[in-house]
Amino acid sequence: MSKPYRLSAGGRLIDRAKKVSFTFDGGTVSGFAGDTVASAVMASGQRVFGRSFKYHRPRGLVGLGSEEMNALVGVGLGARHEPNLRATQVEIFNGLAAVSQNRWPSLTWDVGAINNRLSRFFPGGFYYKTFMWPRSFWKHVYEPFIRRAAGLGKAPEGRDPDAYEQVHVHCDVLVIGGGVAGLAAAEAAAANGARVILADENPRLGGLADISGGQVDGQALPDWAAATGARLHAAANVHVLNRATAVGHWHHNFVMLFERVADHDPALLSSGVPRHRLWKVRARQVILATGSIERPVAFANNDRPGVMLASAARGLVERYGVAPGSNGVVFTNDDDAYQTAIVLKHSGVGVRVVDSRGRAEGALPNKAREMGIPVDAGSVISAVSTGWGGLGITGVKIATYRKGQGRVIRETGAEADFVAMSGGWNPALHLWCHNGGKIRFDEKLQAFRPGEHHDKVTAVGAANGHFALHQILEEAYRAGSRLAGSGNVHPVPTAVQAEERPLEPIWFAPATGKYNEGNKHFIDFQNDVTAADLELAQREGYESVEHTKRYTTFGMATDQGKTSNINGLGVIAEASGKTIPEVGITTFRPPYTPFSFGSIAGVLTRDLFLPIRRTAVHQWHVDHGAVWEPVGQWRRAYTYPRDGETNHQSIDREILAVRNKVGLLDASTLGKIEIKGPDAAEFLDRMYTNMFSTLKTGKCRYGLMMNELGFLTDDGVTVRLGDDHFLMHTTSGGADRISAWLEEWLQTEWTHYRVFVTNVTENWSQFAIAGPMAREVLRKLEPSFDISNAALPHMSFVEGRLGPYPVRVYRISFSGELSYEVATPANHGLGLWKEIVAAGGEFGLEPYGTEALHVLRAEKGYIVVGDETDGTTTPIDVGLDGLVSKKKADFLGKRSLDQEYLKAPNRKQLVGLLTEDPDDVLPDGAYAVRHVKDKPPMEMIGHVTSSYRSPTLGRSIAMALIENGRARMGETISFPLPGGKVVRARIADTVFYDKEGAKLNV
Amino acid sequence: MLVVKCPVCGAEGDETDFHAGGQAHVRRPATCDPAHVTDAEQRDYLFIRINPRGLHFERWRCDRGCGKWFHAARDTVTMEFKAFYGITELPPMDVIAQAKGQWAEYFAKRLGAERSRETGA
Amino acid sequence: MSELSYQSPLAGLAEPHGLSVSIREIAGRGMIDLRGLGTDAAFMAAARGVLGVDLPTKPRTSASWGDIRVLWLSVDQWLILGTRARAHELLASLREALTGIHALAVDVSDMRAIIRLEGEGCREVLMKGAALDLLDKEYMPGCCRRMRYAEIAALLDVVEDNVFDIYVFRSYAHHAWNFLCATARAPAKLKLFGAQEVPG
Amino acid sequence: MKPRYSVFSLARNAMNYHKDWERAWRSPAPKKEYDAVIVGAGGHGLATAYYLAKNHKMTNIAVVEKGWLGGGNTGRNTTIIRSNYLQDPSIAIYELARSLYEDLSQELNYNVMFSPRGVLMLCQTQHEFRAFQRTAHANRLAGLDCRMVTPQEVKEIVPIINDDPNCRYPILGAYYQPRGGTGRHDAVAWGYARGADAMGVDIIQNCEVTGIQREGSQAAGLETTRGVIRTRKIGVVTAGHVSTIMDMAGVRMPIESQCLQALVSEPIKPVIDCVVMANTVHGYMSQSDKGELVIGGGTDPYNNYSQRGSFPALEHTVAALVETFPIISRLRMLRMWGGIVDMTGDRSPIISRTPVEGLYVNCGWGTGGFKAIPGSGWVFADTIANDRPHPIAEPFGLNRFEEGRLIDESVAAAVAH
Repeated sequence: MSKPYRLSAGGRLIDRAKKVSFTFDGGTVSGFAGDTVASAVMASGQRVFGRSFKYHRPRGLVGLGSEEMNALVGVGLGARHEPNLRATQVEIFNGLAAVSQNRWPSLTWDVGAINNRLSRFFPGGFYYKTFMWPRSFWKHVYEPFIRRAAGLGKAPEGRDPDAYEQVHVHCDVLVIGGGVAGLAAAEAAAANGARVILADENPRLGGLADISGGQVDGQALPDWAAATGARLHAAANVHVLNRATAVGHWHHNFVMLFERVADHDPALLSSGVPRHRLWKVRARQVILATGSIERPVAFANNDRPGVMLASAARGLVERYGVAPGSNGVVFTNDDDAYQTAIVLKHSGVGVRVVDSRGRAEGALPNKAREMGIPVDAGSVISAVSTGWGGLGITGVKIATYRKGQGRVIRETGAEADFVAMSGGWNPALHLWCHNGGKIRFDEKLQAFRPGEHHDKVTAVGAANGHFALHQILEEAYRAGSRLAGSGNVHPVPTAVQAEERPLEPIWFAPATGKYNEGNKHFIDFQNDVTAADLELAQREGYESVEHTKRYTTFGMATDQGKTSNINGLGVIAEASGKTIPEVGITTFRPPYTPFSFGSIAGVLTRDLFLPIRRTAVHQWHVDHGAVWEPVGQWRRAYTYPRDGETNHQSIDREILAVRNKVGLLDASTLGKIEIKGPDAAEFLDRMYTNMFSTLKTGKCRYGLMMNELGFLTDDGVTVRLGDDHFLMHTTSGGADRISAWLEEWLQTEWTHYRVFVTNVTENWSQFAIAGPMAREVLRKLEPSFDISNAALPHMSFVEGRLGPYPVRVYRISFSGELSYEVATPANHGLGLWKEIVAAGGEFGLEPYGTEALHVLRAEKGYIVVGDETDGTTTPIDVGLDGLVSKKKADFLGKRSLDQEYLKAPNRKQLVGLLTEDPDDVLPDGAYAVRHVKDKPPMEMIGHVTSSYRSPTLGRSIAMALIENGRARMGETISFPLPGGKVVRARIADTVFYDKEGAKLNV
Repeated sequence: MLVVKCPVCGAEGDETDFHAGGQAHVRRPATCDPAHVTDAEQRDYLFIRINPRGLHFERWRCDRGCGKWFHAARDTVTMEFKAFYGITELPPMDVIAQAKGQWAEYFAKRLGAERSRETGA
Repeated sequence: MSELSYQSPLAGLAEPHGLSVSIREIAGRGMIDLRGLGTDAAFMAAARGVLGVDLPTKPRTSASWGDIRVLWLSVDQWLILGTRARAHELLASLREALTGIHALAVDVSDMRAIIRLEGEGCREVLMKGAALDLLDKEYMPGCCRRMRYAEIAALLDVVEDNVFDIYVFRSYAHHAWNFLCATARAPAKLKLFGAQEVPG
Repeated sequence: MKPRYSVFSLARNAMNYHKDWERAWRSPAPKKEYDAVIVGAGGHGLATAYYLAKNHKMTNIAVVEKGWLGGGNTGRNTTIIRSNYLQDPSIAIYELARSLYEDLSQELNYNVMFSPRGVLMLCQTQHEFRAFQRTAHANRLAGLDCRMVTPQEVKEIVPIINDDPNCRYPILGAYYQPRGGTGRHDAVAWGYARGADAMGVDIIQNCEVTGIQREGSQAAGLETTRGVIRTRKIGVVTAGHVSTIMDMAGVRMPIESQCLQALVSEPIKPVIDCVVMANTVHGYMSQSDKGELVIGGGTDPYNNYSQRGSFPALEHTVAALVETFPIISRLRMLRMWGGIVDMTGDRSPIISRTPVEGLYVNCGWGTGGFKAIPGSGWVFADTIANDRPHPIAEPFGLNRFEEGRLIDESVAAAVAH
């Protein structure tokens, strides 16, 4: 390391009384509270922060804040590591561990730097022209090599231990950017009574006030900013957010602010504060006071460590008391950079100015000269020289320059260990453009400025292309007042500031060779895109700026072109003979700066990722070892294995209990919808394929629902509670969907029907008591009603009590056994469930889960919508023609059933399957083929929809949708399985057990 | 993220509080004359959509509010809502006047039919 | 058979600690979902006759009479709150009064869980899960509305300035509870607007 | 014939600072008349033109484009290439496309970076597992190289996956197509453009179609911002804007244009070496050669021509992927964008003749068109050249909406493409 560069005095942001030490690439670096990694490392004398993306060139600090594209570091260890952070934004604390990136084995000695030696062979887009031979090499050789070389930092190891959260907030005026313009706009809006949010990406308000010079109402600008900031913090109707970047602007003034709450303070983090907070702001008005970003100048080797923006050099001195070097050159085409020269001179740093403009006059250049700073007007830096490995610059070449000059004839050398460059300033338009704001090119600024916007967005200050202090204040105070909805314009304070003359654009400074003959004038530093690459893209026909961007990757690095954009357009314009507006601009996309995925997920991780729905009996299932099956958001018990049992064994046990004794199922998840009104019956006739107006009160009927395409979408049992009153059951997944579906038809199509629909699914716990002993169990529960077969036959309903429990009892069955579905209000659900379990003990009652349920119903040939159907299946396909009314003129889906393809003769039809070997269980989804061949392709004729080993029958059973299946009863078909085995199965009836239904009606 | 306003209950909120329900004013032919719906009519009902770049008319539901369906007129480029109106209503006349192409044809026909029904009656 | 057993949706959960506001379950409330047309004078009169108070017709408001509280849900739907013990009787009276009127009254006392938030900063806690402008004057006592909260359907009842009842469907009760516990953690406490400290 | 791209030509050109490279394609003015004109210079349109010239020797043709070539969904998607669909017609066209992708760099002499790194479709519920199992059987018998893999294999293929059996949606297995993968989207458009241009096809950018001329029921020409172009064969391949163009010919489409968004993270060193699709939670992710994690999700539920989506649609995708790949929590989103996708009623594409003779349409690829580009171009070129549907294109005809012959892939639980 070379000598330290901390100045003996100065540094507005640092506290010299508080020493802080951290590590960079393992070495200890010390700095002061208030330093960033960038300022502290620079103070230590180190220049190189990382390596570039493609050529692995050593790179140093360029920027002042979030525009930084070179000095990227990884911060934190293990699961807390975070790559690609801008060293200019990382605030230091004791124990912070930072590492450089994209180098191996070390920052100063990097093997990848060979790419720089070979860079002549890697022009923009080179990879499209090679790596094609031999074919397999792309996947196995070239691509892995490229992928390892690319990327920047490393991903963290392990799961993120920190918390994140989001918050929604509404405001009248959102001011983005807490610089001079933002402060003024916020103050004016607040004074007019608006609810104001002021957000800034930095730790403190003020923006560039501390490096801009000037006075407001007799106060030095930084002091005015501090005082105004303090007033806003204190105001009752203002919320100030620091370290909060407005990352994007979306439709209807929706803005997201990404707040880094605790990154800068490990003590905060360990106290449990969320690391990041995402603010979702809905603003009546948005004021963009996002300021401007200085642009580099393209000169040969302008990427060498030590070459930085003039504002960055000034910021190092003013904010951190750090000298950018001992002896440097300010290279500029504008007046603003003279302030940097003046500040450097004040601090005792050697400096001279190279100004590409023919004349350097006006207040600031004159002041510089007066201070004894040499000024070379009409000159450029034509080259920089570096020490070994390009790790730092040692000198510059200065040459005279006239506008449009192609190459340099004579140049003189000067010693320098840094260059502070300024190519002018670009309004930060990103947020303006995110949601389609138009922009226009300003010839005087040689930059784009805001134009029209269809949302309520207003840009003020430098973001709107206004750089003079009095102009900024005037505009911002007026806008703040107006947008707060008041006619009272806040008084505008008086401003004093040195006047500046306009810049003259210089898109690349000439060198001795032509810029496209081996010189490297970097435009996009991080992605290593040079002026020559942009010119090549033009020449090869990638003329649209979007083509150029994509072909060369210009503007696609992690800074998203913040500093490179206009320079690149300038080069393209010159190369193609167009103007910059003709070249156009690439679209700015959110986010303004990258923000964490963790903050986007917020608290919705782990258990909260997606809601889990629980029935009233959930905890009982847990306590009894249930294995879960997610059904929609519900968790249902799949089976209840006992000690030592496999799932298979427990499922078989549960099935046999239902067949031979009695079982108990938690069916609470089934949808339950009350439907009432004079037109309820007619309405149901429209909704269902079958007739419901003929159903008698107290009776149940199984119904099928189709969508308008004619495909099955739901099924269930509906009971008629009264003349105009029904209770509909839906599938577990269907409750909300069907309830909304019924409402939709009532509200939008049959608006004259007088029907009310209320979804009462959640009010009821519902349990199936199924099996030959079900009535005995029910009897033991002290029913208040007659449960004999005569009084409560299959498909009937009764309301009453079981002991103290109010219940609705439906005698319906999905297992083919004697079965009662007992519903009780959900807060009594657990109690009743336990009573049933206790009452059933002597009858051998076993709770059973969804898998047993599925086997039981498959043995009976009952379909499950979603298993036997897949969204392209009609009721006729599954053999339920009988439930499709011929009498009703219209019901949902009826007309579609009449379409050619839906009534085609060769459709797949639901059949039963019995494998030749009863021990062969066909895999779910297995396909049958017309002819078995040695190898694919084979023509498929249908697939298995459900397949189980039936413990009841002691053999496998399956259902399948088979082409023209019902006509092929008795035929044997073949299922070629993976590995060559072919299972043969005979087409049979879908009902495998108790075909007569004798067990139902007992 | 859009801000939607329900014309039934006046609730205003993020699009996530609402449910977007596709194109407005699609006629279900089977409701009127189930016996005489052609395949082409059924296709138009189920699949053919007016899909303008610009002013569009669509259905929304106040999903986390009053639960009612309603209509909206929205520009599909700027996303600006021009009107919210009832589920059985036509858009305000000044918005109809801004409709272009297939929508303009639709409203002209619809208004014409209503006018002739009125004069006929 | 033993006594009628009752388990509220969040029964048995441990008392949360380390939160910036108090949260607890309100159990034992009776609820009736009433549907009818707000434009039907007979319906409105019948409801008033039973409840002793007009069904509120102004969207997103509630009305109270004695131990009865009525929340507006839609132009044709209300949620009537009372004691659980009285719910049955109330429902019977309603059904009787509504005979011959197009309406639907259902006992939904077991359909929802109610979580009460109390204390300074409740609004900010809720704003971490709801996109409503809860700082607006609309959300004063007497306001109630359905909303999307914690990614699920919920119902908000502003009971007092710093007292909010959140109704969620029963099966989501644990999710809502856990979401509240996660967002109401004391270190994550937010105070929006008003005097702030100036960073050093 | 253009000079070939190779490592040798690259080295030769390096000697002269790359000043001798020729244009990849010309920038011709439109001629008065062509044998056929393709509207839309996206991947599908350019591939159609390429195969019209290459397979059918129709070289007096043009591609007209209102903006810059490849600027629509071709340059905005997440570049997933796979063919493991459920329905036979889908398998046929996507597998044709995938197999053409294998040799496309060599065919076009342009490196499209087809990377058969494998596509892994996670099974996170029993229902999804069964659905993929069905697809696996269908694909195997159709001759595709695909298989189900166990949770252990999933972990081996993607070590960063959350394999906690107690997480919200534990991984029950996955459906794996080892020869699926990704490609470089822009390069596909550029490669086809260069190849077509070399055979004489005029690619005319910044040329917007404003009208379609007819002579009776026969297409006769195009009105454009650069004048009238006579032609009796018009192929419309304009994705999200297809309704607008077809309306000019009086053909109404079963299409809605919606916004599909995607995003990338900042670049990092390689962490994931295949494409992972998690349909239950609506997200998919891969890593580009540059190092960016490429993430996509679902569409906004309303029509949108702004190329800007709504944030909630992405938010859920990101939350799902943070849950699936916990290490990404501390990585950052670099850029997000939207494309205008054209959704049909059954979410399958349309490759079809139309009621107007000589007017052909290729659209409706919705969220999954990139993977189909070579196959789509191949069969559409054949359909145009011979004025009858190519057998693979036939099921995708417009008439299916009238006959009810829908091709619905969503039934196989594959929501996203």
